[in-house]
Amino acid sequence: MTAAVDSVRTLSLREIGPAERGTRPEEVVIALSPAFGDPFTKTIVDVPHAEVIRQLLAGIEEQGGVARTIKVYRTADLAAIAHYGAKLSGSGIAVGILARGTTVLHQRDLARLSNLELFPQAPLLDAEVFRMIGSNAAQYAQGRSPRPVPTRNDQMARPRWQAKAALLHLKEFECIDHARAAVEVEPVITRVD
Amino acid sequence: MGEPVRVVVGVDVGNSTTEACLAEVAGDRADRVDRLASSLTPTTGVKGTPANTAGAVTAVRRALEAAGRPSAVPDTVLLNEATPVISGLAMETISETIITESTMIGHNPDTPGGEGIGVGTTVALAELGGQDGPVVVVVGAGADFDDVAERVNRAVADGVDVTAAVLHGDDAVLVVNRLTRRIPVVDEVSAVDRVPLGMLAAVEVAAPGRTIRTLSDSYGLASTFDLDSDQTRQVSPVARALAGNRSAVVVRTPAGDVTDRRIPVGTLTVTGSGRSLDVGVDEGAEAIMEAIRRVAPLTDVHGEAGTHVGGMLAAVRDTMTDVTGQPSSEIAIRDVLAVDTLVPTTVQGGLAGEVARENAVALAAMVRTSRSRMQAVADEIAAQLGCEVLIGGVEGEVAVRGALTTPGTAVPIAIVDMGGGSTDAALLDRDGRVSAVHVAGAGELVTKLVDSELGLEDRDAAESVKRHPLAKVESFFHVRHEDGTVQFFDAPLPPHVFARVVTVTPEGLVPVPVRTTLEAVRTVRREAKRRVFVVNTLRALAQVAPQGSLRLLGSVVLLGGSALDFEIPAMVADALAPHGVVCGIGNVHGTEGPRNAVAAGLVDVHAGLAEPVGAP
Amino acid sequence: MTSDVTELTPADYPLSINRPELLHTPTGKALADITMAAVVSGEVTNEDLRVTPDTLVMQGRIAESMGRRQLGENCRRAAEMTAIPDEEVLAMYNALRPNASSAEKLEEIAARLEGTYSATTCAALVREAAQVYAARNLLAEED
Amino acid sequence: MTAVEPRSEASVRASKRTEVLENRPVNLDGFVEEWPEKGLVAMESDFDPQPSVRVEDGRIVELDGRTREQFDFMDTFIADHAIDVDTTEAAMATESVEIARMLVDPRTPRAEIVALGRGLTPAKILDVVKLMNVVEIMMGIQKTRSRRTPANQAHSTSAKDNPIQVAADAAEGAVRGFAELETTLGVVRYAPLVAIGLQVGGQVGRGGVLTQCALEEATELDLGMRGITAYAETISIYGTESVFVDGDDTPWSKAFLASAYASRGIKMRFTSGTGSEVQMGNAEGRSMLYLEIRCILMAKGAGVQGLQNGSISCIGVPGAVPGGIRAVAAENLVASWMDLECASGNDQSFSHSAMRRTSRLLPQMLPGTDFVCSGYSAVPNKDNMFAGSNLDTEDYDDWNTIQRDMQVDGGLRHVREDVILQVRNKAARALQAVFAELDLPAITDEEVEAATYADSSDDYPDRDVLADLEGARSVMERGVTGLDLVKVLERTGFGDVAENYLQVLRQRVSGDLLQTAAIFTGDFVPLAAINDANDYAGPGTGYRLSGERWEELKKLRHVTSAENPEEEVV
Repeated sequence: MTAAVDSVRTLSLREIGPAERGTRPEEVVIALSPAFGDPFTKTIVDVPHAEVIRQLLAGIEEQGGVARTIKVYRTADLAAIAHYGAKLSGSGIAVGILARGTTVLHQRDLARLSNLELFPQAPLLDAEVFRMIGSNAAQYAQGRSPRPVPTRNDQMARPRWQAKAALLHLKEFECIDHARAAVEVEPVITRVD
Repeated sequence: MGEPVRVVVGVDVGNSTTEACLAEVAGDRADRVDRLASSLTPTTGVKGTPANTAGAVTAVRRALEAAGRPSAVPDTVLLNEATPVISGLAMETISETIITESTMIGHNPDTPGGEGIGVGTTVALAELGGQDGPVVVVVGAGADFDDVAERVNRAVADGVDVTAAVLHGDDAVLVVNRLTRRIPVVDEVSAVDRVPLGMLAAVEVAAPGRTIRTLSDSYGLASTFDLDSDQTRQVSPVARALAGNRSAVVVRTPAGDVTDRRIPVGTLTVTGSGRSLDVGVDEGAEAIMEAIRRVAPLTDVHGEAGTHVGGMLAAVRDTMTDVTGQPSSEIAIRDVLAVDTLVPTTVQGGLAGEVARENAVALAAMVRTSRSRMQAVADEIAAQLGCEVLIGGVEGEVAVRGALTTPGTAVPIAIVDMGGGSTDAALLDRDGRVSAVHVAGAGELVTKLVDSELGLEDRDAAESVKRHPLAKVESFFHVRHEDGTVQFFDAPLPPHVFARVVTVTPEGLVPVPVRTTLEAVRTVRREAKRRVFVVNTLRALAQVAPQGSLRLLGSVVLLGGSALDFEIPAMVADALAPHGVVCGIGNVHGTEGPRNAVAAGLVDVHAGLAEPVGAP
Repeated sequence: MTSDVTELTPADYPLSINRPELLHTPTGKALADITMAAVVSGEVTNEDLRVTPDTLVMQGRIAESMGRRQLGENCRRAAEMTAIPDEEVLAMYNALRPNASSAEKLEEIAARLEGTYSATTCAALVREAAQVYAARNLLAEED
Repeated sequence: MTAVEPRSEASVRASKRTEVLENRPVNLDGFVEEWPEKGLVAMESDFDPQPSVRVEDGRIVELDGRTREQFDFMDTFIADHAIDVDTTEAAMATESVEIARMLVDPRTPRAEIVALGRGLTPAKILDVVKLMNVVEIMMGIQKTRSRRTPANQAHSTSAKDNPIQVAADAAEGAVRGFAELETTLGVVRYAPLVAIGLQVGGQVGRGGVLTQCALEEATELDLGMRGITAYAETISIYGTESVFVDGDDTPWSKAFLASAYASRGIKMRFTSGTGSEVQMGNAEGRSMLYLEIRCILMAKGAGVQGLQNGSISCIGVPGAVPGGIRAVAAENLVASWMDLECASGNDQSFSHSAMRRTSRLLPQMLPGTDFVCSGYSAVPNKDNMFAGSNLDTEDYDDWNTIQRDMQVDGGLRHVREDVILQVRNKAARALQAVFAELDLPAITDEEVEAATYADSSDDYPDRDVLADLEGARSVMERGVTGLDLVKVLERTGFGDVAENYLQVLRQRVSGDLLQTAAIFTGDFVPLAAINDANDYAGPGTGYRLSGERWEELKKLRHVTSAENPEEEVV
């Protein structure tokens, strides 16, 4: 499926094979939720998924890091997705992300419900924040000590976005496929202008 | 057997804490003192003022409660003759770097791209294409890294000689990774729109872990820009300012300049021994301390009116006026400690938020007065507790008596009490004479130095660095302490400390908000303590030592809260060792540690166990 | 427990005003003994500021007289729990969380409630939970 | 796919009027289409079960279409604890429309409809309230709320966890009329100091105010047992088994916890609300209100005296679907009807539109509830650590005016500036004395001055946070109790505050606050749904705003004097 018409880039996820444990000690795993990229194409505030991935990868690359991307089908629980990614990550660091944009930085030794940095308010995440998240993930993976991405807060996000978030959450849950194991994917970003 | 037993409480009102020692004293001969309990509570108000009453009463009550006699009324409360000591702190930046006409960008972005040096004419990205000579591309805000790379690649393919680039965003690595030709790229230049276009510019990026070699050298600049000897002399400040950077941009403009100047921040007039000397604060700590030595003993200090230094000294005087009711003209500043420091400061005229470590001087000043209002405190305590209250000896003198109960000590004995605002020393010599001194500068100054040198701008964080040892969290299950030992944990550490330099506090690990290494933080902390506590200990002891010679001191006992610090006692002991001085932490009556020396000393003096000293 | 006040009615509420003579502290003081003077002198301690099982039973009876059967039962369980130390109450609560305890563990708690604290109503609640947890797969995995 | 289309882009020319409307705050709110299959629906869904009940051998064996073997743990708990087995078959046989009319009809006494309610299943209760429009729901609340006198509850928190701010705002809140004050933290370790600030400040404002600090269960209970707080509220329950388990609890663990609180003499209520299950993605295809009715019956079955409901932190979900705010009013009705104390929401940021905020409030404010807001922000919303409330300090004068316009008692009153300054100052000074006596980091005179005149946390000098946290730790370590605070207050010359505080602690011995909807009057008379039971029976009965209280509520900040129109009434 391609991105919406107002997007300048589209994302397709080319399946490479089963998701396996990585060996490179500095790698970051980006773990995507069942509906990320397909069937959904943008976050709750219309940031295209192509841009989300491109900025995460750019943040990792800018810090000299390397990334692998996996897609998870058996759960739509963000903590579980990210923790699963962290277990597969050579460095133990993973970025977990839901289709609606909610993101978490996880580490394999942490309890599932804990995290390194959590970005629970998807409506406040834009391209710039995703770049910083990628950059921090790479720095954690290299054993450096980045400044946490400044968290934003908006008390009025509740009346505006709470119900849409619930709706997207339900849709994401519908995409869960218990029979399908996680796969490693190559994000292919194409410009359409 | 039939001797009357009296309940006596010694109370020591200190700058920050009030301590009490509760004892039963038997008989007139007073050959038996039974110490029952001690207590510690924050001092209320400025030491030596009636506001101390509340804290003193609390301390007495606490001691009574601790002894299991909450409703007992003591027979006698003994108060120390607390001299008010007020201290003030100021910090003045005395150098600054100014860039005019955007000639230089010398900041250190985390991740510049490429390597080497590129020289060419500055051209905006939108204008790129068709240029003849070598060009340096200037990219403004909002440009996407893919677009930038594509555009540069196209220009290079069309034959434009692109030699380097300067970017607004944090995209250098991303752009370089996408270029067909490898060029040096400097990024995170926040005011990139002020880079002059159409001028000759040079961009240099060093390999990771290295620093630039060409633009940070006067002759390197001369070769790059083809300068004659006069011009080379003019650009030498540019080279100096860029030294130590991993990346830099220099643009040659007709009037561009970088200057490094001293900021006049006022003069101090120090008075003593019948003469006065003026010293400029911008001359640095060494010059100030030298001036003070030359007029010793110091009788007063004034700061130039209308300067920060003048304001600070006036404020200290005003506080003392409020406290004692003495007119400000009668209040003299009795000591000053000046310390050189470096403060990270944003360069004026810079284009990328460049930061230079500028010189600064930190000053601690201290006022004391002979006019104590302890009688008022004594009267109020007597009214509230319904008992007799006596004012005892001067604290330095009594403290020596208390310190002398530390097992293994003997006369002559000196004490050092390092507090928050001042460092106090006293000596008891073989003839039973006591001399005491207060000098300016203690814990608060250390906190301030740590705060500014680490660029924390967070007093709480600085305080934590000062008080606690450091560690680096290396994984969720282990930390490496600053002494190199590794500690493992069974349960994972909290995520907010992961990969961070932390202080090890009784509350757990607390992250230090810096990006430097543990070693750098440790060096700053120890240097700050050395420049204040060690320097002051030596300075104060020299003032009480016979003939000013530390060798004649014999033994030194450290008292007060700072004596409980994890490293200060060792640092002080190391500094005193070359003078043949035995230095150790007080252990009053063998049980109280460095606390309670004055309170216990008051009781002992009162009971006649010790001869009152310094009494008329 | 209390047996002489079976006939409490809504008119007895609030007990602190209408029936203070029925109230006492765990150390046997009357409500009127809790005065500022007694606090200051140290006669009244924290131990005095707790509710007794008798009082809880009385409040439960009043609730039941208003038709609030379940609130009455809660008061009865609470009366039994007054004897259990704070930490143990919290530990028992944690053991009742889903997937936290095996059937054996829950039975152990029920037995302790019954045996050590004579807390039969509480024990019944725990046993009931154990049954439901078994049926709904909410017992801890056996090690 | 539904509802993920971007907002209409201005690609075609729009009218000026459309522009005006586009810019109205209400269009910043989010609205979604219903999706009943997944439970994204307020209260009218074909996927909710049909009412049914069957009793065998004194035991309910079928509930709303499921047999005992098919029960999940909510069904089991409700069948075994909440529903009256003796009356259920008869009650269930009553036509829903008949029950709905009884709820509205003033001639049916409250006792009768409450008794009938004891035998109803969740689906039957839903069936009844589905028949009622919002005015009828308000009629029902007016009759079924348990306490006769309405009251209100406040949030008193600080963005900087500043205990002095919490104390000053608690004192002002108390003097303005709140019966309960609630706080929570940004930095959890600050809890002991902030809870002390809340308690001391609350007792300065007036007598009889109860306080609580929302924390995880163990610490919340600990502070309660020490007498630093007086009640507890944040004990969350959920309407489906899977979400309940995700919250790491079961009906049995929560019932046990309810008894634990009562065993220490501490007032407690549960919390639930429409939308939480669908928000967590596990509504099991049921409507929000059906699931909330299950929560209400679970709470009743546990024997807890009351419930905070009205969607609470999930208000954005029912607020976005059709009929959602009607469903929220209906859940308050059901809680009241089930004879529980109801703290009725209105406690979370709800809308960008002032009109919508007010209309969401009226179904609770006009009929009156046990607590109209289960958290009116007594600090500016930016200081509200519960993430903002539907009403905050800016709305005080509006609230007072609405009370006066409608002649309705919403639990607050206008207070003269000098009185407010005086209680704020006294609260800060009392806390200053407490901190000094307990060797906590000193509160300066400058901070007391700031507290007297402040609006938000920005108006206070910054505290030494590390020193405060160290102090907070020592409060817990030293085992400081409410009684210690009473002694300190007495010793430092705040005898009246000490006396108020001691009265609150003293009530633990009597257990009077454990009864349904119990609060204190200003003279420490417990007022519960026993001695102040709701006796509404139509016009002219029940609570009427009259007499001294009505005179009090006639006062506003600016009212022109009739006697001398050149002056204002003071």
